[in-house]
Amino acid sequence: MPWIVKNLWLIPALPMLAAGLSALAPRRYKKFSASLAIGSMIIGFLLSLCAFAHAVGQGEGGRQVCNFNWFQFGDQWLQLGWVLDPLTAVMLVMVTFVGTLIFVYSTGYMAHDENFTRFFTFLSLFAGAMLGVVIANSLLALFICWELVGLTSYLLIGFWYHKPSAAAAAKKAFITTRIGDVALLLGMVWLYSQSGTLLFYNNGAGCLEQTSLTALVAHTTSFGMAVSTGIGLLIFAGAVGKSGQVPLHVWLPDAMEGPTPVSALIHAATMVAAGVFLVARVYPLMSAGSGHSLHVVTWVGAITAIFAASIALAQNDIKRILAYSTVSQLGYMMMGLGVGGVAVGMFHLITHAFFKALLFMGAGSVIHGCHDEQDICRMGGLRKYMPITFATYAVGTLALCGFPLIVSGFWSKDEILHAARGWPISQVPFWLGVVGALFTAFYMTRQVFYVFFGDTRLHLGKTTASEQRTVDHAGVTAKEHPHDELPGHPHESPASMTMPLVVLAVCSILLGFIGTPKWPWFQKFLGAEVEGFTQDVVLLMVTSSIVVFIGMGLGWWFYGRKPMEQSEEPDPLEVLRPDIFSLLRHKYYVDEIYERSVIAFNAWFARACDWLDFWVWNGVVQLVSYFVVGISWADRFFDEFVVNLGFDEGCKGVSAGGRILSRLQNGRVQNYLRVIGIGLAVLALLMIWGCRPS
Amino acid sequence: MSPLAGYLILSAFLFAIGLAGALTRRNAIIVLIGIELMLNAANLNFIAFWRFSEHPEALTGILFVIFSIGVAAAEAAVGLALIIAIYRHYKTTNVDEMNSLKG
Amino acid sequence: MADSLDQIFVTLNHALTGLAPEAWRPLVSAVISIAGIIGVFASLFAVTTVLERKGLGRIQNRYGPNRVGPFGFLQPAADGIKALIKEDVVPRAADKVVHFLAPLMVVIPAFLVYAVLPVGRNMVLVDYDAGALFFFAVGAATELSVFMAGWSSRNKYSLLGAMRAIAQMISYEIPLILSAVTVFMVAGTLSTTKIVDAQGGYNAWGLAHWFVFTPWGFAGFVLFMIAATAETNRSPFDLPEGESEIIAGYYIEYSGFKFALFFLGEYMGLFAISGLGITLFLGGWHAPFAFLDSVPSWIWFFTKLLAIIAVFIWIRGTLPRLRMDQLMNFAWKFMLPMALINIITAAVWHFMQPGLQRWLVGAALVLGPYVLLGRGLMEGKKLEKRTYRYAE
Amino acid sequence: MNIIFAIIAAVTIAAGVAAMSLRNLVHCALAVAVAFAGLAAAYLQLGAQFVGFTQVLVYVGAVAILIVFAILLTRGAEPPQQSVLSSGWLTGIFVAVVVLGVLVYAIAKSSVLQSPVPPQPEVTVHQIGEALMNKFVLPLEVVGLLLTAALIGAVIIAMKEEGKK
Repeated sequence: MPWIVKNLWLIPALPMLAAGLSALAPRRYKKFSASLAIGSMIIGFLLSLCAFAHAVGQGEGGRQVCNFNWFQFGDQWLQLGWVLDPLTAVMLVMVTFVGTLIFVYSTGYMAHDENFTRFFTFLSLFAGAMLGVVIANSLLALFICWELVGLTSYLLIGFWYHKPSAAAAAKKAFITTRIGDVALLLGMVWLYSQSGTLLFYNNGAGCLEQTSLTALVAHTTSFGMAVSTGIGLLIFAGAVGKSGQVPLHVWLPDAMEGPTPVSALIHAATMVAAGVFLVARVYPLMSAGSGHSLHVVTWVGAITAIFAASIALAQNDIKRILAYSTVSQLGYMMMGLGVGGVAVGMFHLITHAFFKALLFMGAGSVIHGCHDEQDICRMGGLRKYMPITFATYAVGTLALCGFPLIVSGFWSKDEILHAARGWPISQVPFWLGVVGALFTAFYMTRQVFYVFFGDTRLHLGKTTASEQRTVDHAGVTAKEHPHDELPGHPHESPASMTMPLVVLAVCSILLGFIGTPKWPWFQKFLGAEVEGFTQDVVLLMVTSSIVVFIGMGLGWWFYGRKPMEQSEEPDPLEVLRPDIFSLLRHKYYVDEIYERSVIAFNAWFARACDWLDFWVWNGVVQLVSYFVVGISWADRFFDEFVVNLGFDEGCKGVSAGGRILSRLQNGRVQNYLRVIGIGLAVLALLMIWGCRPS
Repeated sequence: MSPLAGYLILSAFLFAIGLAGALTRRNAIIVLIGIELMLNAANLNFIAFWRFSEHPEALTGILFVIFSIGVAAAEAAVGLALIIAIYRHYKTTNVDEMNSLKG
Repeated sequence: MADSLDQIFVTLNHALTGLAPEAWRPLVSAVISIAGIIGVFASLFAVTTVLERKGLGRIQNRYGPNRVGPFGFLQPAADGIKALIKEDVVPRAADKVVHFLAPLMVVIPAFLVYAVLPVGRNMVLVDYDAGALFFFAVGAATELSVFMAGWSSRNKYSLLGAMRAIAQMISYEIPLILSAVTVFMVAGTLSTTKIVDAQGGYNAWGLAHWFVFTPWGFAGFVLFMIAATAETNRSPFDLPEGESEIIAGYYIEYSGFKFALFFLGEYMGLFAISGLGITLFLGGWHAPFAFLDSVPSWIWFFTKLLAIIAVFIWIRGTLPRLRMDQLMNFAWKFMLPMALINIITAAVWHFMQPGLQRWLVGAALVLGPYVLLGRGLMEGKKLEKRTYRYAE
Repeated sequence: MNIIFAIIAAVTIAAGVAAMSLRNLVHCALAVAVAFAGLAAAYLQLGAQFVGFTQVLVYVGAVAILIVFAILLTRGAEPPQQSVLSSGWLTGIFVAVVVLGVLVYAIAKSSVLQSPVPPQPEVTVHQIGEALMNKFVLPLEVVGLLLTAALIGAVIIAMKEEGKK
């Protein structure tokens, strides 16, 4: 077995070790923990490159596994292991590379936070867990790392836990993803009970290999559904939770309460992609047999793509727009997996990781430069103050919009749309995707014009709400930027923050060319069949280019022609259609729907019961009581003079009996114990009597 | 009398002594001690049956007792913590006076 | 020749046992061994007291005992006679029975634990399969006797001293056992003789395979000896006695021979735990170098024991007493995490191939946490040279 | 039935009775420590060395100390003025005697006593470790979890409540 395959575990182990060491370090060891974390990531990146080179050398579909026994229970061994195949190799390189850049960026962004070491501890732990997810060759190992990833996500979203909104967002993220994880756990248990192994690949005996897949497809459950479909759907539910697909997407926008590098690393580039990766990993299981679970994946992805893109149209928080954009792009990836297979979805995952990390870090740079202002209405004109950020952000925007030919986003998105076009089941996902692309181009253009063009609106009009927020954040802001004495002028960020931006921007452009229809190296590497450069493809490219140009043109028409002067000005879209805009601004009221439906139902039910109790039953009781009172008045005369004596005596007897009985319930523990003791004696006697030889 | 019977009788006596203490004493700590004695009597039974079983190599009796000791340690810790908490509130460890849960 | 010298006590025991009738032989053999152990270690106690007093005296720039016998070496005899003929005072309020039993209960476990210490080749009283566990179990019983002494005296200082002692012993028992666990893991046994066997043999340079010559073993040994110092209430962990605060701790109200018994018990505990440290980490009765292998095994054991005792005396003369909070912080914030990490280190060491790589990883796993935890312990404390101001 | 067992049984039962009947709580705690030690001796007699030593380590070394601390913290070290017995102790004695009677009757009637006495089993710590790490690894994990929970729970229950005096 080659050296790199044998030692693949080092890649996740190094960041985890770094996390353990910086957890022990005292708080002021900032340089120590940062260099530990970055060093481990760089070594991890180099190792990943080795692994990647090895995987390339193996050729397409080459796969090497290394399994070992973990522990025995009963007479079965639980096995864990890791796998090196093209999927793993690609993900490893992406995660370590983007991770390294974001770690570097964080040293600048978090420089003044007093919990710097804790931040890097969590980041390293996250990186280790994520890499563990990537290399896992067992659903169990994947699940363990998956939960660790969820835990670190919780810790990092709630990193500024003294902010109530951050604490709430952290809890929301944790609980929402937990819903999906329960399904994933169920799927895992089911898979284990059906196939007897959780290893993905084990020289023909793994659960993703032909023997067990055939068995899984052959079994059907009560609804006439193949077992493989059921398991696939349960696993997909886990991916839905982690990747923020409808209807479990609600946590992702709130997760933007965390520090921006966290948003870039976890909630854009890597963790949320873990769901997509999971589906890609179990793709053989999903596609086995009828492939019904893939249809579900497609539909959920397509709906998420358009749904989140439309919400993003009306948001004003710079990170929130990007968050919804992430949700929408994740939808595209899922759709790509559903309609076109692993290569299509993964290509978009990789390109998206680069340009979305770029956008988030650019947004972080903007926020940093504007002294923790996140509302795009109160920015404007930053082009002049932050040239590097602007240039890189523009590249990221073009990539996300899918600007034709030069940027990576165009190629990967086009791939998905092309696959959707050829999907035999339905054309609706394709059209949803096209409209989603239009929306994407529009909202990104809107954001760029708001933030970078026109004149600066920073600190011009402060509403009470924003003052409120400043007060809320006062504790954080003051600690974070003690050096900013004059908060009037936006400024460019330090080199440690801009350098990663430049690197990512270059990657966002170049990366697309490894997977063009003309030279589909990436797709071949992941083992997909490639059609080549047909007329269809050209037609589709032209169509999608036109769509992107329409979207960007509309964006310019609304926002670029006449830049906003005052931050209180209504959005042009709001002037046009206030009803729809408000619907979108409030995210289709999903949070409110959950509030109104699940939570409100409980409250309503309680109130209904209360009402029923008060009016119906109470009324009945009252009626009866009046009736009884009437009778009793009549009776009284009879009683007092006729049966008085005997009745009184009877009552006394009953009450005395009650008093005796209530003595059993005198709250003294020993009395209860005594009764238990007698019970024990009786039970033992019964058993002896029952077991005697007859 | 076979050796097994001796151990079983010893265990039964310890159990009864613990039970009697738990049922008659006023102080909650002694009640807890009585319960510990009862637990130990049960452990003795496990070991005795393991020793005189036909397949002692299965080790089940020993392992059960090891787990039982672990559980008993946890029980003692939590039980005594409860007694201390109760003492702090009611200034008593008398089980006769701890009857605010009566019906 | 060397072999017969090595086994001289075993042969002697066999010869003496041979005189007894057949049925009594196991009993006689045991009695002879017990008598030997008690005799040797009790006289070691006598020697150690005088050595300690002389050593401390030298450290403190004075003479120490030098009147009774040559160089004052008969001082323990004089002390013993004094203790025996002194009046035995029992406070009127004391709980007489418990007060009487406590010193016995201190001494008995202290002697019992010697049963599993291999003091030389084939020289162990009982070779339990769970010998080390026996040691810790019986050692834990001393805590109760300390409480008996402190509580039965009906003296607030003695009760405080007992409580301090118990709190300290419980806190340090955890790192003590955890640091020993590394040895049990690597040797794969709880039997003291097998642990010593596992450290037999020499490497290419003639150095013995003692566990202390590994990163985890070194860390474990240091942790073990620190915890042992605390377990035996030696300075700098002698707070339970703390004469400046609580007079003499749990044995204030003891006098005469009972006091001497406490003294005896304390030193017996010290020897026993040092002996366990030797067994676990310093190769038991094995010689350190291959060319010294012909020296009898029991000489090695007692040489190591005396060396450790010398270190104890040195430490007692050098370090000031800790404060209670420092003591507890040290136990829970440094010793416990270190011992836990050391277990991981031992596991990593065990599963790695021999070679330089193993040494590097092991050393990193020991030194990294040591530096970080040590820095963490000093966090927020100004540790500068103390400045003294005198009345002028 | 040999003399060693008779001594162990007598000491254990006497210590048990003392633990349940002495007036002074500290004496009770010390007596119960003796009873625990007697049980450990019984385990050794039965060839369960590891369990015997564990019994001493856990019960004499830890639980007895814990009990003693609890007694001192609840000011139970002085013998009480009034009766040590709770109300209705006669029923308690009666129940205990009934349980004892039933148990002894059950033991006397039992058929397992007729089976032959097998030789002393040899069990090493190594075997116990193997079993704990392989066959019984799940219970071991559960007990570990339970102990952690009990640790935290005990600390929280016994902790002084903040703000209250």
